[in-house]
Amino acid sequence: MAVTTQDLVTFVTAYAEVIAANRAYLIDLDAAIGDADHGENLDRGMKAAMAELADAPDEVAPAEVLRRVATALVSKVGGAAGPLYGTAFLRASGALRGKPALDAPDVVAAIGAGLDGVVARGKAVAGDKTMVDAWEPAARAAEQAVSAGTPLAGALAAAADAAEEGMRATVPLVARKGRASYLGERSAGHQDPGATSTAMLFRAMADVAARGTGGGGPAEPAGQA
Amino acid sequence: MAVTTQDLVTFVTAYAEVIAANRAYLIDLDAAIGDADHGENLDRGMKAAMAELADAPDEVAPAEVLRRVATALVSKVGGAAGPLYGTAFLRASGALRGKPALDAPDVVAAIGAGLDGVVARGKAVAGDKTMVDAWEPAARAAEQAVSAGTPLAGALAAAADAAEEGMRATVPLVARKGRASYLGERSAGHQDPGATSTAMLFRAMADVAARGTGGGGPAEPAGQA
Amino acid sequence: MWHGGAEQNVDAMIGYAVVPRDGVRMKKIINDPSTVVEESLAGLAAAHADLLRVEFDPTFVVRTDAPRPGKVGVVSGGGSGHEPLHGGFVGRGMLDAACPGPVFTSPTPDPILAATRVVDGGAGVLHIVKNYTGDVLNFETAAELAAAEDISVEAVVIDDDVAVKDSLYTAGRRGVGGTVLAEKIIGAAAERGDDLPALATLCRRVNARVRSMGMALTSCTVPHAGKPTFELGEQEMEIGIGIHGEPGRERLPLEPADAIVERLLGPVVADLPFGSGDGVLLFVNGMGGTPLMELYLAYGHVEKLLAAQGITVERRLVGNYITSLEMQGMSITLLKLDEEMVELWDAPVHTPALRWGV
Amino acid sequence: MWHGGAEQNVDAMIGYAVVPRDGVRMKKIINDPSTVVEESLAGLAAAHADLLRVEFDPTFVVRTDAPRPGKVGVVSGGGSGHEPLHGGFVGRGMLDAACPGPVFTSPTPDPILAATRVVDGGAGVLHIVKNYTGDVLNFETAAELAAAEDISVEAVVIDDDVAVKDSLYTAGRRGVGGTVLAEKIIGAAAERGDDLPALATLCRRVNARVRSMGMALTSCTVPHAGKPTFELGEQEMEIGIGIHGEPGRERLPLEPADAIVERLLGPVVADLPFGSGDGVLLFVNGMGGTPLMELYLAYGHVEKLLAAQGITVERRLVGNYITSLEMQGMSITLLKLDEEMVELWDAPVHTPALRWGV
Ligand SMILES: Nc1ncnc2c1ncn2[C@@H]1O[C@H](COP(=O)(O)OP(=O)(O)O)[C@@H](O)[C@H]1O
Ligand SMILES: Nc1ncnc2c1ncn2[C@@H]1O[C@H](COP(=O)(O)OP(=O)(O)O)[C@@H](O)[C@H]1O
Ligand SMILES: [Mg+2]
Ligand SMILES: [Mg+2]
Ligand SMILES: [Mg+2]
Ligand SMILES: [Mg+2]
Repeated sequence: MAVTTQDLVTFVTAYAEVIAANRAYLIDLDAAIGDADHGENLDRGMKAAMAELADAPDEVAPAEVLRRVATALVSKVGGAAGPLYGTAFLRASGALRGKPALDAPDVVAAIGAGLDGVVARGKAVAGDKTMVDAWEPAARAAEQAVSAGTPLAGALAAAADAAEEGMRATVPLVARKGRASYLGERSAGHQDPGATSTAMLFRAMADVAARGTGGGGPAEPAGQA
Repeated sequence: MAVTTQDLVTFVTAYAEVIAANRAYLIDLDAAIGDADHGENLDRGMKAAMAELADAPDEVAPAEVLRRVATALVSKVGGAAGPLYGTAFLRASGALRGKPALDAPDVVAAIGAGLDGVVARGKAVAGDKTMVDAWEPAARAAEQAVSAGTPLAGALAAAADAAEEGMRATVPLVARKGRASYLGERSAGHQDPGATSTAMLFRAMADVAARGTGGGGPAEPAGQA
Repeated sequence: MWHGGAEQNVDAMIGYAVVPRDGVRMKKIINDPSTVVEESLAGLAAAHADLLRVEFDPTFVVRTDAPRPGKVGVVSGGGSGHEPLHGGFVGRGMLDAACPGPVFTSPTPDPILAATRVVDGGAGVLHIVKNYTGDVLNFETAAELAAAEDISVEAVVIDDDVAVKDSLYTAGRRGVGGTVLAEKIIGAAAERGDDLPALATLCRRVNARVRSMGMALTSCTVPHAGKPTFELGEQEMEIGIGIHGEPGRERLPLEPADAIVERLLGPVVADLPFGSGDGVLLFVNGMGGTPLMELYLAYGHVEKLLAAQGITVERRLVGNYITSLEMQGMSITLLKLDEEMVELWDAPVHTPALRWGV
Repeated sequence: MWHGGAEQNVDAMIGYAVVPRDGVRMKKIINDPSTVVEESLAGLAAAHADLLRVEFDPTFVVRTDAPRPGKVGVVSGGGSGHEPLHGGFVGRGMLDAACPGPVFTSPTPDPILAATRVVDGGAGVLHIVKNYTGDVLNFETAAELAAAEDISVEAVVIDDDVAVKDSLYTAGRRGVGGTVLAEKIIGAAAERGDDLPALATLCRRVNARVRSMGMALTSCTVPHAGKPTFELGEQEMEIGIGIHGEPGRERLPLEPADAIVERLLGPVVADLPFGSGDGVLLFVNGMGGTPLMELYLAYGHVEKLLAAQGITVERRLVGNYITSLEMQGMSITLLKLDEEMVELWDAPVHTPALRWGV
């Protein structure tokens, strides 16, 4: 059950849709402890990513899909999230270089590389109330599940659950990195916007994986009203 | 029943009190069709007038009382009302020059001189939605009453009634002079602040006249709870 | 018929203007409405002691080097709350003195007379007066008093606001944005040595060629009133306002910047009228609370509209220069330039609010 | 857990940022939140074509005479909404280029790299970066890319906001008012011919000697968000805010100006610390919607407080120079001067927002 270029495009598309749908929500989260732009920035970036992919020939490699997303994010998002997500996608792309399709360990490696990119650029550790608080448990859960032989869809579902748990766990934290850190104690009691958009990333991944196997046209949403 | 210097001081004091009590009300009226300062300006001016009178020796002439009020108004009020009321008091003072006490025709002459001063400076005519709309009927009523032999207290009561009627009649008018004229048609439906403060002036005069005869300490408010 | 009455105790009223009794404060960086003008002027004087000093009894702002022998003194003034107008325009190449009254209340004759005396260098004094009944009457009285002291005074009244329908029988148009341009141009002409009649003539010429119109997104709060002068809905704006927080000619639903600009520019251009081939000074002014991001955006659209009509913007000024306290909004002023006005506009000026060439 | 979801139609979302669907407009003179930055920059370019031009793909503001051979290029940038910072400081004696991102969002590396290339006159380029994660990361990437093209770049990070408790483990302090002073002083030093290492050293020295703190009376509305970033009661203020409309360290009841000033000045003075005998540049800055009347009033009180501590105000700047859209509020910045800094502050500057000596 290999992950194809088309699967990645489907995933990126799904993520762009989630971000567009939650643009205002992410702005609101950022307004509470930041500067009210996270949803706007990511939405602009994911729309640019979709434009980059629109003219991608079918035969591009999975790494190229992620590289294009990375380029779009780096050059269109700005702020803290632009370089962080941009680096994540770039490192993930690097981890997949030369692979025509991906197996579960490849996906785990890409996720791990993405996390490493975020940490390398942002220097945040778990508990700082940043997107790392969602990335790190998600990467760990995916890796453990795949190591334990869980199929990819299940592993990504576990990763998405872990990311959402990490996201919720940011609420009581006092921020030590990013704009929320300027608030000091007042940052506690609010959910981190970056951790939220990261949880959305993993949920989009899991949803696409759950919908079906690689290849073919746009996946049909499964189990929806 | 001559009007003495002390009566004039009592009248000025009463007017200062009315203005202080209605400061916010006059500001509100001016906010609607002007710049929200009429109450503040007159209150500042009448307080200054009271300070000018505080050290007036008992033997000053009535004309001197009004001259001091005029000086205080001219030098402390500013805006349109300062020069207009200032000129009114100055001209009234001029009309009384050399008189140790006033009879009813003197009071009528002073009121008429005051109105002439307002008109000379402001060039407004009745119906322009200004203080002239209260001054003019008041002066006319006082003059007619005194000519008809009405005692001063009654004449001033008639003047005050006429001023208040003139004041109310400004409501539907479209302003042609002063700041309210900038509003054009939108000035209709609001009572003119200057006509209101002029009506207060005549009511204060009538009240003081009604309280008693000349001479003696501060008049006791009559017929109050 | 009116609220309260003589029976209320006047003592209870004293101090009303100070901190309101219930402890309610305004969204302003001030201490006390009754001292806000003087405290602000003290700060101006402290910050710009090289250019000006402030006298307090009576209150006026004056150049440190006044009087300048042989130079006509240029004096303006009016209510406070329009900063930087007028105090921020005192200095080399602009005003010799400014007389700030209480907020939105024209000064009395005393400070105008005092300032006139101090800046008279023997060549007389020009009063630049915005057309408001209060300003005109108080400057008039001051000029009479100055004349009695043998100081030659000429007064020019600025009335550039096209929002006000003009008529022989009304108070006429207000003086607004054109005042800033007149003060700069006349200040420069005085600095180069023009005599009093020439300055008065030039100032009238500037006034004859300048037109303005303004709008508000929000009201403003006069400190001693303690609440907004008018209430404007979240989705409303006022078109045709002046600079005293007074309501305008019309209340309309909010519109995009381009539409707002067209509402203001149309009447301005039509009034003079400005036409193809004209070179103009375009002044896009904020009402005090409008950020530069918005003013430059508006500026760009005005310039485009003018270009389409063959009108060339030869000089420009963009910023909050003649304001209504913290009001959000803007005004557009056009001055039809000639060569002399361009030269005088470009001449060196060194004041707290405008500076170039020095 | 989050609102909406993938099942919503993305097409319905496109254009959300344009005029909100229910026709609700903001109290701003803008056309469309998605084009506000570009339209405003177009206006800036139109108004100041003698000083600068604006490139749009990618977006940056640059001096008309760039590159200047042999002169170090000075580049700054960051989110928009702080006008006149940074675009209004492009010109002679200050910035060679500015890179404005979307409102409150740091620019991406592309415009920073493009601006860096355009202003490099062979002597390298200094990046003046305000300390925000986004700004630092994007400037970092641009600098790496420039280095790969053999352009020497040095970056200096400004972090002068004492409201933020500093620590090794946090994002550190924000760059606020000190940035304006650094840009002026470094711009002058670059103009006189200082080389890149010298400029970087001087800029770090300025940063080491400058401290700031700010407060807000009102929130501001980010155009694409369409509503105020935070809700502040009628009788409340925020102390310790930055310049992105973010809430501050504390919410307090409104206070008189003198008390507000003391709240800001105390921590600023204590932090460096500034002390008796120091000569300082005092910068009283408005947050965008605060009128000069209030800023001068505050200035007067600050100067008095400093004098009482033996601190002399040798230079000053009063106005809205580094702002948060239309926010009402202020910040106080103190820079401990030395002779060289005074000389560089006084050096000629000609930009849209700061001009003297030219
Ligand atoms: N140093 C960091 N490491 C990891 N994530 C970070 C860091 N700084 C900020 N973030 C994340 O970025 C998010 C904010 O992104 P965004 O609002 O787009 O940028 P900005 O703060 O520049 O406005 C935060 O919610 C946080 O999750
Ligand atoms: N030309 C005029 N003639 C007579 N009264 C006038 C004239 N102009 C204005 N007024 C009166 O002055 C009042 C306003 O006074 P005030 O608010 O103190 O002055 P300002 O308009 O300068 O703020 C108006 O309500 C009107 O009655
Ligand atoms: Mg943000
Ligand atoms: Mg008034
Ligand atoms: Mg007034
Ligand atoms: Mg941001």
